[in-house]
Amino acid sequence: MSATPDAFASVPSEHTELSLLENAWRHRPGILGWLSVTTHQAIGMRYIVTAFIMLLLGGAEALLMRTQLARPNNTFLGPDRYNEIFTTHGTTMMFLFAVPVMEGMAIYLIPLMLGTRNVAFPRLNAFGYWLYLGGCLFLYWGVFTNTAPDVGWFAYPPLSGPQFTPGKRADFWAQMITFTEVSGLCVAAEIIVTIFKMRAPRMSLNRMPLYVWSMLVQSFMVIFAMPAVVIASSYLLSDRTISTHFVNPAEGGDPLAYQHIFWFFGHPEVYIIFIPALGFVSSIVVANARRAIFGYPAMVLSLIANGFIAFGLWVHHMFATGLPQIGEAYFTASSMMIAITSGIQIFCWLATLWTGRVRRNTALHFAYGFIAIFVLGGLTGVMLASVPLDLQVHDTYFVIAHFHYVLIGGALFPLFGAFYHWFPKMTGRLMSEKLGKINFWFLFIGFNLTFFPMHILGLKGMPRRVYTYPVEMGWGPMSFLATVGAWIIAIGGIIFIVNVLSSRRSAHFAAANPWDAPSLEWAADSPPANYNFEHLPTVASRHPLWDPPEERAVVTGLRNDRREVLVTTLMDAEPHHRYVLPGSSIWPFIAAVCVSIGFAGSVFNPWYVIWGSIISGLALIGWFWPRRPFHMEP
Amino acid sequence: MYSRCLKIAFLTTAGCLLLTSCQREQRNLQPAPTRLAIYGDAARQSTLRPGGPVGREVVVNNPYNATAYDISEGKRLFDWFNCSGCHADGGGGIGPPLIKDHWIYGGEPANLFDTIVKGRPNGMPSWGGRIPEYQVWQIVAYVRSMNGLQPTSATSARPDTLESNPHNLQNRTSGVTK
Amino acid sequence: MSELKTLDVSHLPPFDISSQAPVWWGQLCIVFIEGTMFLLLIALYFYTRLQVDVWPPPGEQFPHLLLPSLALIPLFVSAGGSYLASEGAKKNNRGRMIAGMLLNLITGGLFFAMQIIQWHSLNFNWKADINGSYVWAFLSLYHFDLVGDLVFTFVLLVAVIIGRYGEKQRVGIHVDSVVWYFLVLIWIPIYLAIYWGPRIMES
Amino acid sequence: MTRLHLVWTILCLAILSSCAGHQQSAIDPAGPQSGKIAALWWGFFWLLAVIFAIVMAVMLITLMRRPPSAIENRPPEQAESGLKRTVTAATVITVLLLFVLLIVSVKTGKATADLGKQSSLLTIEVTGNQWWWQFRYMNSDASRILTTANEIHIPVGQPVLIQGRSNDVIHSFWVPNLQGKRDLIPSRVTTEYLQVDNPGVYRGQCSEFCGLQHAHMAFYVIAEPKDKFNAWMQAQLQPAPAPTDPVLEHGRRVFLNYQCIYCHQIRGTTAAGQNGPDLTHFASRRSLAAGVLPNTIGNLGGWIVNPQRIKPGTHMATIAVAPNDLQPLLQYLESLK
Repeated sequence: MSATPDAFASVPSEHTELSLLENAWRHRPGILGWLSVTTHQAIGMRYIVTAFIMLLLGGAEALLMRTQLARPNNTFLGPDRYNEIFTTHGTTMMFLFAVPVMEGMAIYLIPLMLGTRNVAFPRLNAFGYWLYLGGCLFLYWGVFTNTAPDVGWFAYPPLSGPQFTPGKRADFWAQMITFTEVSGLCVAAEIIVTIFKMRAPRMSLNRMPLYVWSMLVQSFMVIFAMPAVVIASSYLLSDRTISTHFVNPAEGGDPLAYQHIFWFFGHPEVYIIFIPALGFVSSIVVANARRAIFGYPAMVLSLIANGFIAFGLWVHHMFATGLPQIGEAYFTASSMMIAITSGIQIFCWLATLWTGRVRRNTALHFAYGFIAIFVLGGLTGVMLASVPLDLQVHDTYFVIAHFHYVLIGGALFPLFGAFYHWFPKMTGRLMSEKLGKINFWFLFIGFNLTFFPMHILGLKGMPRRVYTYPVEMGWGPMSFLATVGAWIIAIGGIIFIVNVLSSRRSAHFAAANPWDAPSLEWAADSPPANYNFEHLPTVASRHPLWDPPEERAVVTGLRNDRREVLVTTLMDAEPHHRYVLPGSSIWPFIAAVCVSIGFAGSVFNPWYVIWGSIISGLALIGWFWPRRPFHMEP
Repeated sequence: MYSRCLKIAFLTTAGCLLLTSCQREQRNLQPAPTRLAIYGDAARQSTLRPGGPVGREVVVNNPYNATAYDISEGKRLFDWFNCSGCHADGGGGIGPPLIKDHWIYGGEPANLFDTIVKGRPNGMPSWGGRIPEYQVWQIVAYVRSMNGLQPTSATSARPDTLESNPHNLQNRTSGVTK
Repeated sequence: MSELKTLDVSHLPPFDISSQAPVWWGQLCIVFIEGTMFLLLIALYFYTRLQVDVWPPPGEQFPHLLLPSLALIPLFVSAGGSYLASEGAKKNNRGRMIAGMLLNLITGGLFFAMQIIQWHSLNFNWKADINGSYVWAFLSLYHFDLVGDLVFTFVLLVAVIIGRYGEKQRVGIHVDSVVWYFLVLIWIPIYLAIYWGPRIMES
Repeated sequence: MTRLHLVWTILCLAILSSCAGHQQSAIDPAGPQSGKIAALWWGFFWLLAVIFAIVMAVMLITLMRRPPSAIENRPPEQAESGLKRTVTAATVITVLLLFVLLIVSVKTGKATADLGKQSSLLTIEVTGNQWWWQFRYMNSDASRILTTANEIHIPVGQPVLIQGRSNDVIHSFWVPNLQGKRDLIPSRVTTEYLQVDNPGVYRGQCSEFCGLQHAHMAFYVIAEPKDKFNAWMQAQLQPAPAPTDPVLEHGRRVFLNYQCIYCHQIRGTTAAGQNGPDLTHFASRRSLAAGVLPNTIGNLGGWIVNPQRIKPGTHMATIAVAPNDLQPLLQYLESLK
C-alpha cells in the first residue's frame, strides 16, 4: 500500500503554536480529570467499550438460554430464571448495546470525518455517556438483586401491568429505558448540530461521506422515535407506581394503545440500529474497492426514504391482534416498500465492488458476510410483511431467525467490519488479518448454524419465549444444532477479543491512512490527538484524500490558546464564525448522578421525581453558571 | 490513597444495595403442603383468664412477609375464594372493612391467621382444612398490604379491575380517595 | 513539502448571536423532541377517547373553561417578553434584556399560578380513570417543562443583573426564545384537547 | 467462498428434509385456510430463494473476478452508464416483484379471513387464562351451552367461528395446521374463522408470552365427522352420573371435602367452582394440565400431589391429600368419561 504523501502536513510554524494547542486540549489529571473529560474521542471510546461489555453480558445470557433449550424438558433453568434471562438478553442487546455502540462510533468518527475538533456540545456529550452508564448499572443492579425484568423486551401490558408482574421487575425495565432514551436523544441532537453546522469548509451536502449521511438520518429518527418510547415506558411506570390507568383494560385504558405507541418507536428503533451499519458498509466498500461509490445520489435518497418509511410500518408487529383488514393491507404494502430502499443500496454496493480493485481484508469479509446474511434476513422480512404468512409465523422461532438475521447480519457484522476498518485509526496499530479472517469464519458459520434452523423450528410451530418444549414435538435436534452454533459464535467473539488485546500492544504500527481511504478522518494521525487536526482541512470534492495534493487547503487563523472550531453554513459549508468550545468540566458528571438518583429513586417512591428534579436543577445551574472570563477577545 | 478509599466506598454501597432487595423479589414456587397450626388464643381481649398466669405469648411471623410474588398471589386468592364477596376490595360490605387502624381480632399476622383458620362470630367462615396453610399466609400478607403494613416496593399499585366503590380507600399505600 | 494553500479565518468573530449559532439548532432539536411527544400524547388521547363511548367517564364533569381561557393571555404576553429579551441579547442592550426576561417571568408565573388554581377545580385525580390519567399527564408534563424554562430564565436574569454575563450568556438568552415560543404554541392543541375536546365530542 | 456455499446448501437440504413431522406444523395444512397459507408460503419461498441465489451469485462474482485494468479512483462516467442501466433495471424488477407479492398476499389474506356468513355457525368462545384454555360451545338455548377445557372437537368440513377473550393477560390462540393465530386480549373480543377438512388430532399452543408457564399452555383440536361430533356433544352435555361403586363414592366425597370445589366444577355434584377447568368429562380428554401430560391415572396422581413440580408457578394449589383418600379420588376422576 503506497502511503500517499501526508496530505495535511503541518503548515511550517513555530513549535510554540503546537504546544499551545496541546495545552488547550489536554485532559485534567487524576480521577476528577477522568470524570470531567469532554473530548469526543475519549467519550466515543467509553461508549464503545461500555457497549462492548454489554454485548458480552447479552451474549452470556444468550448462551444460558441456548443451553437450557439444547434438549427437550431441560431443567438447567427454571421458568422464572429463564424469563428473566431472555428479557434481560433482549433489553441489553437492543437498548444497552446496539443503539449506544452505533452512537459511540458516531461520536468518535463524525468530528473526524467532518474535519473538525469536537462535537457541537462537548459537555452534553459527557452527560449523555454518564446517563447511559447509569442505565447499564441500574438494570444490572436489578439483575443481580433478583429484580431483573421478566416480561419480554417490549413488556406488553397487562402482563407487565401492576397486577400480573409483582414487585419492581417491570419498573426496572421501564426506568432503564428512561435512562437510555435521554442519553440517546442527547447524542442525536449533538450529531445533527455537528453535521449541520461544523463541517469542513466547502463540504457541501453532496460532498458528505455516506456514513455521515447515515448518521444524520439515524439521528433524526432518534429525535422522532424516542419520544414514543418515553410515553410507553412512562405509561407503564406511572401505572405501576402511582396507579394511573393508561393500560388498565377495566378502566378504559387499552393494552393495544401501549402496543401502538411502543411499536411506533419499536420499528424505527431497529432501523436506528441498522442505518449506521449501512454507513459502515459504504465506507468499507469504498475504501476497499478503491473507487467512488456507485450511485451516490441513489444511496443518499434511499437512506432518507428508509428513514421516512420506517415510521409508517409499525403495525406489522400487531397483525395477530385482529385489526381491520384494510389497515393490514396498507401496512403490508409499506412493510414491503422498505425492501426497495435496502435493495437499491445492495445493488449499488455490488456495482461498486463489480468495477473496483477489491482488496479482500477482514473488514471487506464482514461486508460480504453482511450482504449474504442481510439479504436473506430482508427476504424473510418480505415474507413477514404478508398478513396471512405473518399470522402463521408471528411470535415463533421464524421471527427470531428473521430479526437475528437482520440485526446480527445487518448491524453486528458491519460493526465488526468497522472495528477492523477503523481500529488502526483509533489505536495506531493494525489488527492481525489472519486472526481476523478466522474470527469472521467462526462468526459466519456459527451464526448460520444457530439461526438458520430456527426458520424451520418456526415453521414447525415452536412458539417464541418458551423455557422448554415436549419431546414429541420433534424440535430437539434443531434446537441442539442451534445451541452448538451459539457456542461457535461465542468462540468467534473470544477470538475477536484476543485479536483486539494482542493488536493494541503489537509493534505493527499503522500509518495515518493504511487503507488509502478517501474520507477526512484518515488525514488525522493514528491515534488522533485530542484536537484531531492541527489545521482544520478543507474539502474540494467528495473524496478529499484522493484529490491531488495541490488542490488541498487548510484553515489557518483559529486561536490555539483555547478550544476553537469553525462554524460553517448549512448548505455549502462556507465559514461563518469561530466557535469557542468549553473545556473539561465535572458538572456533566454531577448532573448525571443527580438525574440518575431522581430516576432510580422514583421507581421506589414517586416523591423522588420532585427531589430528583430539584437536585438536578441545582446541578444544571452549576453547569450553566457564567464563569470568568466573560468576554471573548476575537 | 484517594482513589483507594473511593473504590472501598463504591464497593460498600454496591454491597448493601445488593442485599436490600434480594428477599423482596423471592419467588417461592415449591410451598410446603398443609400443616395446620393454631396460634393459641390470639384473639383474647384481656389478660383476665381462669387458672394460673399464662405462658409466653407465641410470636409468629408470616413466612411470606414482604415478598411481592406472595402478596400478588394473596390478591388472586382473595378474589378466588370470594373474600371480596363480603369484604369488597377492602372497603367492607357485608363483612367489616379490612382497611382500618383498629382490628376487632388483632392485626398481627398470627391474629389474622387465626381469624381465617378458625373463623369469627357474625359470619366469618372457618377456612381451616379448606385452604392450605401457605395460601392462608399469602392472604394474610395481602390483607396486611392493604393497610400499608408491607413495604410499598412489594405491593402492587392497583389491580386491573374496575374500582368497585369509587369512594372507598382501596389501598392505604395509594389510598387517596377517588 | 509543497506550500499548502491556506484559508484564513482569523477575521471571523469568535461568537455569533443568531440562528447560525450551534446552540440555536440544539434548541430546535429540543423543540422537535418535545413537540413529537406532546402530539403523540394528543393522538393517543383521541385514540382512547374513540374507544370509549361515554366521555368523560361518569362522575366527572368537564374541566371549567373560564380560568384556562383567561390564562392564555399572560402566556401570549410572555412570548413578547421572550422576544424582547432575545432582541436585547442580540444588540447587547442590558436594559432590554432585563426588561424582557422580567416580563417573561412575571407573565409566565401568572399563567402557571392560574393553572395551579384551575387544577383544584378538577373533580378527578390521576388515579380516577383513563380520562384523569391523560388530563393529569398533559398538565404535569407541560407545566414541568414550563417551570424548568422559567427557572432557566430566572438564573439568566440574575446573572445579567449582577453583571456576570458575556457573549455565551447573551447567546443563551437569544436562543431560549425558540423553546419559549414552542411552549406557548404547543399549549394551544393541548388546551383544545383537554378543555374543548370533551364538549365538542359530546354534542 | 464457493466451498462455503456448497456446505451451506447441503446443510439446508438436510434440515429441510427433517421437517416431515406433522405435529403442529404450519407447512402441513389440514384445512382450506392453512392450505392457502402454505401455498402462499411455498410461492414466496421459491421466488425469494431464486432472488437470493442471483444476488449471492453476483456477490461471489465480484469477489472472484480479477479487475481488468488498474481503474483510477474515479472511473470515467461512460463506463458507469452500463452499470446504471443494470442497477435501475434491478430496482424496477424488485418493485414489480414486490407488487406481485403484495397482490397475492392481500388476496390470500381476504380468502382466509372470512369464511362464510352462514347464520347457523358453530361458535366457540375461547377464553385464555393463565396457563389453560376455557372453551364454551355457544348455543341460543342456554341449557345446551357446553363448557370444557384444553380440548375441542370440531365437525369436519364446516366453518367454525372462534371468539377470543382473555381473563387476565394477552394470550394467542394458534393451531398451525388449521389457521393463523389470533391474540386474546382482555377487554375486547377477537374473532377468527376455522375450518378443518382432514379429520385428525391437531395440537395448538399459546404463542403470546403470558408469564411463568407460557411454555405449557397447549390444547388439542380433534376434527371428526359430523355424526361423531354430535355424539360427542351429547355425551359432554350430560352431567356426571352418581357413582355406584363404593370406591368411586369415596372418591367423590373426597373431591367434595377438599379444596377442589373452590376452583373446579363437576356438573351433577355440588362442586361449582369457576376459577379452574370444568372436570365434568375430565377422563374423555387426551391430555392433562393444558397439554403437558397424557391423561393417565399415574400422571393425574403426580399432578394432584405436587403440581408445582410439573408446572412451576401454576395456580393449582398444593393440597396434602391423605394417602387413603388419594387413590379413590383418582379412580373417581378417571371415571368421569
